[in-house]
Amino acid sequence: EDGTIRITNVSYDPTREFYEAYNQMFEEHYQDTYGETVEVIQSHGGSGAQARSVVEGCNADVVTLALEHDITLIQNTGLIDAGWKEEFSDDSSPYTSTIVFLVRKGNPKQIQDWNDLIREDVEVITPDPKSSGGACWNFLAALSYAKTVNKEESGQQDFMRKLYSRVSVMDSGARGATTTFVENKKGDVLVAWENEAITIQNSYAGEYEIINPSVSILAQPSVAIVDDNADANGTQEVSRQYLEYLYSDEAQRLIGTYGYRPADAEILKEYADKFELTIDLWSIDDFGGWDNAYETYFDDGALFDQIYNHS
Amino acid sequence: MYVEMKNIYKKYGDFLASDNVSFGVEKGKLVALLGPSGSGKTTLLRMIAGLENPNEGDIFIDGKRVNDIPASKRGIGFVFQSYALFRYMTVYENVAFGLELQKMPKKQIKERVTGLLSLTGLAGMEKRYPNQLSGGQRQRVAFARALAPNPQVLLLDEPFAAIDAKVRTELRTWLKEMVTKLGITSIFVTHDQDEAVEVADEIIITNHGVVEQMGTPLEIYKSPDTPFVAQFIGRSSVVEDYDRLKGFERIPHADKAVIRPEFVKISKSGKLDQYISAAELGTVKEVIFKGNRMDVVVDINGIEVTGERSLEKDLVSVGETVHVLIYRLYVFDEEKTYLLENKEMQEQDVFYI
Amino acid sequence: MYVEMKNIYKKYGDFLASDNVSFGVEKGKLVALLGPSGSGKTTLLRMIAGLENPNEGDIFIDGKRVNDIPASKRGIGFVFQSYALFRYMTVYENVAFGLELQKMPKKQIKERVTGLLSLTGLAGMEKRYPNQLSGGQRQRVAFARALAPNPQVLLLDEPFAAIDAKVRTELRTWLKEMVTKLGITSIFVTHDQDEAVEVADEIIITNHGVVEQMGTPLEIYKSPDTPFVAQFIGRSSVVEDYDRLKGFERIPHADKAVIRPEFVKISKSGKLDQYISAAELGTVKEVIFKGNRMDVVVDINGIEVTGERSLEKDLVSVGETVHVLIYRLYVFDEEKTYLLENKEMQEQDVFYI
Amino acid sequence: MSENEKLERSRRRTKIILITITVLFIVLMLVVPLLSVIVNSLREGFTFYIESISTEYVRHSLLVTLLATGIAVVVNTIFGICAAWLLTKFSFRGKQILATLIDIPFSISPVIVGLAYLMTFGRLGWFYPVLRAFNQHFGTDVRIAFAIPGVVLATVFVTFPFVSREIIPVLNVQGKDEEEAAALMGAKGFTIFRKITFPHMKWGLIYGIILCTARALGEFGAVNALSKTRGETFTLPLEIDALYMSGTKTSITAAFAVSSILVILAIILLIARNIIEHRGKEKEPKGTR
Amino acid sequence: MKKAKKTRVIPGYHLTFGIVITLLSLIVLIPLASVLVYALKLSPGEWFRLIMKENVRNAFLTSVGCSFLAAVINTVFGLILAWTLVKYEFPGKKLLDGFIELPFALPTAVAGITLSKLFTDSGFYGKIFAKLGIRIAYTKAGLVIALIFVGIPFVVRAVQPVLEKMDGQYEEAAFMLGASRRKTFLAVILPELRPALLTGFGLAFARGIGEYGSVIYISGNSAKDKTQVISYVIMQKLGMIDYESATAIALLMLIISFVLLLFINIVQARQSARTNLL
Ligand SMILES: Nc1ncnc2c1ncn2[C@@H]1O[C@H](COP(=O)(O)OP(=O)(O)OP(=O)(O)O)[C@@H](O)[C@H]1O
Ligand SMILES: Nc1ncnc2c1ncn2[C@@H]1O[C@H](COP(=O)(O)OP(=O)(O)OP(=O)(O)O)[C@@H](O)[C@H]1O
Ligand SMILES: [Mg+2]
Ligand SMILES: [Mg+2]
Ligand SMILES: O=S(=O)([O-])[O-]
Repeated sequence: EDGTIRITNVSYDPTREFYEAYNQMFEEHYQDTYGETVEVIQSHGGSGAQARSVVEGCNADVVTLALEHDITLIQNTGLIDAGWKEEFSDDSSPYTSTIVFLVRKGNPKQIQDWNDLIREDVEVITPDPKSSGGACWNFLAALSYAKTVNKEESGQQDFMRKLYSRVSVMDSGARGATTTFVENKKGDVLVAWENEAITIQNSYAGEYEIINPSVSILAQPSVAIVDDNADANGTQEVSRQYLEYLYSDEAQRLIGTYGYRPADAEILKEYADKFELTIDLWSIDDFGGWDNAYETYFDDGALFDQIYNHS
Repeated sequence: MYVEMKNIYKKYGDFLASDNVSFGVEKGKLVALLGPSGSGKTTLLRMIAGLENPNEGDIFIDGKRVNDIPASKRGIGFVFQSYALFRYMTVYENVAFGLELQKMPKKQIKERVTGLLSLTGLAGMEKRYPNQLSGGQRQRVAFARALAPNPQVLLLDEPFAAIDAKVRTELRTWLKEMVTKLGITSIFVTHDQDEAVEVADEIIITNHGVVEQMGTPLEIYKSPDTPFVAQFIGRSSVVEDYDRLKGFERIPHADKAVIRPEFVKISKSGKLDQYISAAELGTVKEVIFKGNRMDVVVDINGIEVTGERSLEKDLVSVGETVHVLIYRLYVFDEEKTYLLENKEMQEQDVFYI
Repeated sequence: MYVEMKNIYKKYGDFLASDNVSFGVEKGKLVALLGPSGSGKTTLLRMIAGLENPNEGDIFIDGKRVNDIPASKRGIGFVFQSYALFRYMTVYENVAFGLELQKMPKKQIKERVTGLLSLTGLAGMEKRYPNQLSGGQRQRVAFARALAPNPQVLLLDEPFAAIDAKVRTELRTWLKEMVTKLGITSIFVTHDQDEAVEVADEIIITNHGVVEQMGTPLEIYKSPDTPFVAQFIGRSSVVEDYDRLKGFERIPHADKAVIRPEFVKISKSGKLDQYISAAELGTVKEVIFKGNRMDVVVDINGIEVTGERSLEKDLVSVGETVHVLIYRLYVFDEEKTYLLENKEMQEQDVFYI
Repeated sequence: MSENEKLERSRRRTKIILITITVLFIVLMLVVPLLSVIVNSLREGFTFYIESISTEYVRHSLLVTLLATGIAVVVNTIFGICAAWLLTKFSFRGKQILATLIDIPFSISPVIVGLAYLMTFGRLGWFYPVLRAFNQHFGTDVRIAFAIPGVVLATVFVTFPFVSREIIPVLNVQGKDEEEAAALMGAKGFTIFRKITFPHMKWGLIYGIILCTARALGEFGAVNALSKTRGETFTLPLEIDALYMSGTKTSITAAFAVSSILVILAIILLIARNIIEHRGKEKEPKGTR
Repeated sequence: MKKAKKTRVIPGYHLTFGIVITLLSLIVLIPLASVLVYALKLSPGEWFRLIMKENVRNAFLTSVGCSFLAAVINTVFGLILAWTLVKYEFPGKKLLDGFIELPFALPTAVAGITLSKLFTDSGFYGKIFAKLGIRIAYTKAGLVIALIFVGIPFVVRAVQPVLEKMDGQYEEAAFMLGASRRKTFLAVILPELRPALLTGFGLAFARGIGEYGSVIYISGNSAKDKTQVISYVIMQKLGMIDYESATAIALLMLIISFVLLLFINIVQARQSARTNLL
């Protein structure tokens, strides 16, 4: 009515601070470029739950979720046109992250790598992959390590079983796990997203340390336009601009500032002091893509259930 | 007939609470509905008021069939057993309520309410709330409230049940006077026969949803139509082999007799100067002081009979032999009652000074 | 004295509910506590039971001071006004409750309960719950329950208040028989004088926390000690200028007289054959049918007097002139009552057939 | 020592034990969590406290909360009064079942409430096509799920029986004599309600409204499923959740600060409830009717 | 003879009936029916399979078990609280009484967060328990505590009015028959309170089974430790857009709620039929 264009970005929990900043940047950019006012309305939550809310009618113009799989789910209901992954660069993944460890100041339990996590005296905090999309990355990161050090499948499973038997609290989401570790002071090590770990480290200055494992996974959050909604709202173009602009240099730097790894390799290098670039990062393709990974590991009765319930 | 019920049936589920009830009440009469608990008295009253609908049958008020007229339009005043005074209104507001609904001008309302309150002896209590009144006063407010809109018919459901014995007696007299003075057709429910007998012009006796008898108190007292009425009304002892008593013969199929204390005269042996031949000899079994009289229980050849004796007379004592004269008794079979007079007594009644 | 209260004071806050009360009850007697509402009857009963403690004074049972013995150890049976039957227990369980507490063997309990239930006419109702009983039956269960542990004293608080008029009369007789049969010392509360007079061996009359009089019903009836008792007991009309009546002279300071219906004889004009000189002429103002008698209200020179007339006598009608003979009346000043006999009557009492 | 004294002593002992248990339970289980919210909210100082409760988000979500609460109170009051009238003044077949149905929201998981609304009004719900047709036909953009109406509906659902639950027992005890008496005199429905019934249920109604308000202010689970956009459809509890989930040290304190608004509102309401109840009981005409 | 037509004396039957049914349908019944309809698309066999999955079954056992335990504890404490608040006078009573509804008013999430903070090993209470070697947060014990928190008002508020109205004569009657106070309580008072206790218990139990916000923070949601509650599992399923499982579980929960409420209602009706005439 007032000439303001409103778009809704449905995202997942650990991107709150980033998108708060990015939206402002974008709104200014759009104003400057086209002289029109855009207001971005933001929504956060567990990645899966956020995907579901879009399926159920949440009027999202764009989604920026933790997993490609979550976007595929929306695509399956017809809201997003096929081929979204190719719509933007880098598989529509403007930023990436990985899984690292957060330990208390001075690293009292001397945790250096994944194999320290299966020690009897270590309490691990990591969220439940069955309810949190983000936590699936944690699982896959550990599995990457297991596959690296263990060629035998039984050995890999054994490692995973031991690891998850060390988990003392398994929260429903990444944020819950963080709170448990940070606020409630539970556990010795938090298996966390790199950006999350960086945020905590900055926010609780001097209280926590980040430990980079030797092997981890390349977490590729994906973005897409929810075509049906955007069409209906007449915001297809703004939405495109919104996601496109994520790849701009300013935005990529902003991404770096907020602890995500910029997709732009050059800009990523500017943040070499922040991100350990030598970690051996596996990718989802090493696990046969999301759908395959999901079925093999996270479905009811699949690997996770087997190792966890009997660990 | 001013209020009339014709062949009324009322069912609650499977239970027949009124079973072909018909009766009529004349204009200006005060009628009691008397019967044991659960006999359907309240049900009848509520149907007249329109608070309940009969399953079958017609109700007439002033010659007009009112079955389809809603309760509020029947022009009936109703005094509820528990008074149902409006708790959050003062006495004045309670009485004025019906008048306000009629959109009567304030001034007129005030006049009428004040008049009614002084009529009912409640002057000066206008501002009180019901809970600041005694039971008797509440009853009168309920009465004034029911009267305020000038109803043609007044219905009262056990108006005295919740009141002290002492106050009750006063209120009864008061009610009777009031209703007579106003000439309003009234029906009240009671299960207390003293109350019915004392207050009502006519009594309707109900039992198991049926009207057993209707008549003046005296009629009902003196000639009960049905065995139920004979036993229900008055203080009665039931005697089986009444034909063993002097002067009474057995009536076929009538196996039981009712003897009321006032049918019995007990005299100290030798003091009875008439009807000696009609009198029995009995032994005093018990003498019970009843405040204003003595009840004397006498055993006559194994038949126990109770009579009354004035306090002014000589005391009889337990074990003493006395003369017992039974004037009459009721006998009844399944359906009917018969009044039997003592045959041994002469035609002429006993002579009293 | 089996139960004795000596100089009992009981305060509720500032309110003196018992004011120097002393009385004694002999073993085996059935005593009524009679008085208006709020006169402290319940309070006295509850103190005897131990449910309340007096502020001052001693309570003795069987010669032993029981003030410091808790209620449950006093060996007293208590029948509550609303019975307080245990709703969630059957009749059997209710009655057995006290016995089980005494750890009586099951078999004995069964015997005793069965015995009590058949004594109270409740055989066959063992399995029912209280709400499946009629009011009278409930009363009897309460009674059986109180009797079960073989108490030496039985206290009953308005045992009949909640019961139908008809049933009440039966139950009174029943209670009296039962208590007499068992020889148990009993005290019951009532505010109904008929009840007290009919049932009790002795009556204690309370008013404003004070015992006004104690005595047999006859004593209390015939010689009320205090003005309160004179007015409270019997059906009494109060007359102010009693000295205008033939045969009665004014007593200094005694401004009021009480005339009871049984003090009054009403005869059709000319039918009175004795004491003509002692009788007044009056006009019948009202004739009220009372079931077993007529109440006749007569106006004697502006003084209204009520008398009774048997149904067997000729009817008198309103407006008729009748002879009224007043045998006696009570007069009273602030503190005392005096019985005045009609002086015009001869020494010898009226002669009745 | 006499037996009476012994008895009195043991009675006093029981009393002390029970009072101790009660005080401990209420303090430890209810008061301490409450205080802990307050203490946590002040962890970063008072200035921070004021700052965190005066953000645009908080202000907006407070408005949404108040709107949802207001509507819930109005709807549930109307419903509560009607239900109480229906259930206490009339007898009809199926009354017991109706009474049971009214209580259902008490015992249903908020998660299921959210699910139920989504399956009705959400894109997958059967009502969605109807809504879409409506919108197309009238050119409107009416939304229920993920919009304010959904938030309001969910709030109404979870507080649904609160008012009726409070007034039904009151009216049950009162019976229907007074209404019958008034109806018999020709009073119309609204007059009867206003003059006769309302004074009886006034205190119960106020009490019910207060409880309903308290519960509506705090509803999280059901609304959470239907409200996804911060600053738009968020209620205070969702805003608290959002702050808590922001995961910085200060945002958690901010979450507690915002919670403290609700806590303070709740305390005010509960105190009001007590005062009102107390007054109500005092003013209530005592004695038998 | 004319047939009677049904008229009601007190006005407003049709109006209130209409409003009640409309609102009830719109707000409660139709949405719940949607779940029902969706769930009924599943064949009984499929439904059974879904609700018998190990994690679902475990969550059910946890929810029902912990709620039951919490409801039992609440019943005991609720009785004590109600008793004290009704029968005794002591300073601060009114204030404490006001706190009973706090769990209604506090957002469940806030309650959950606060409780979990208090009961972790480093929390205000958790520290004390940790010294004793007892873990509360992230165990079933924590879950039960959260459920006690949300359930206590149901019991207290159900019992309080009954106690207030209860005729002291029952106690006195038992006392006169020689009963000790304990015996009086057990044999006479408790049966009187039973319906109210049952209502309170039932509501607390039902509420507990469905509780979400206040338990998920303190329970730890571990499938291994079986601290996942059933609402958590529904959310899990929903998070994976597994509507079949979610509605299958929801249906079961709806049935449980219904059965519980119905059970309470029937017992109440039976009790009152047996007793209300006195
Ligand atoms: N609403 C009702 N539903 C079912 N049965 C009813 C209803 N109202 C009355 N009854 C039954 O109908 C019968 C007659 O009831 P009614 O109230 O008319 O008796 P009553 O003569 O007034 O008795 P009471 O002297 O005890 O007041 C009783 O058996 C009663 O149980
Ligand atoms: N617990 C109490 N606290 C204060 N006053 C009381 C208490 N119990 C009784 N009273 C007062 O003491 C007086 C006597 O009461 P009590 O119950 O003994 O009277 P009563 O003779 O049994 O009356 P009723 O016939 O109405 O039962 C009354 O005025 C009453 O108000
Ligand atoms: Mg009746
Ligand atoms: Mg009393
Ligand atoms: O955003 S999460 O899916 O990791 O909760």
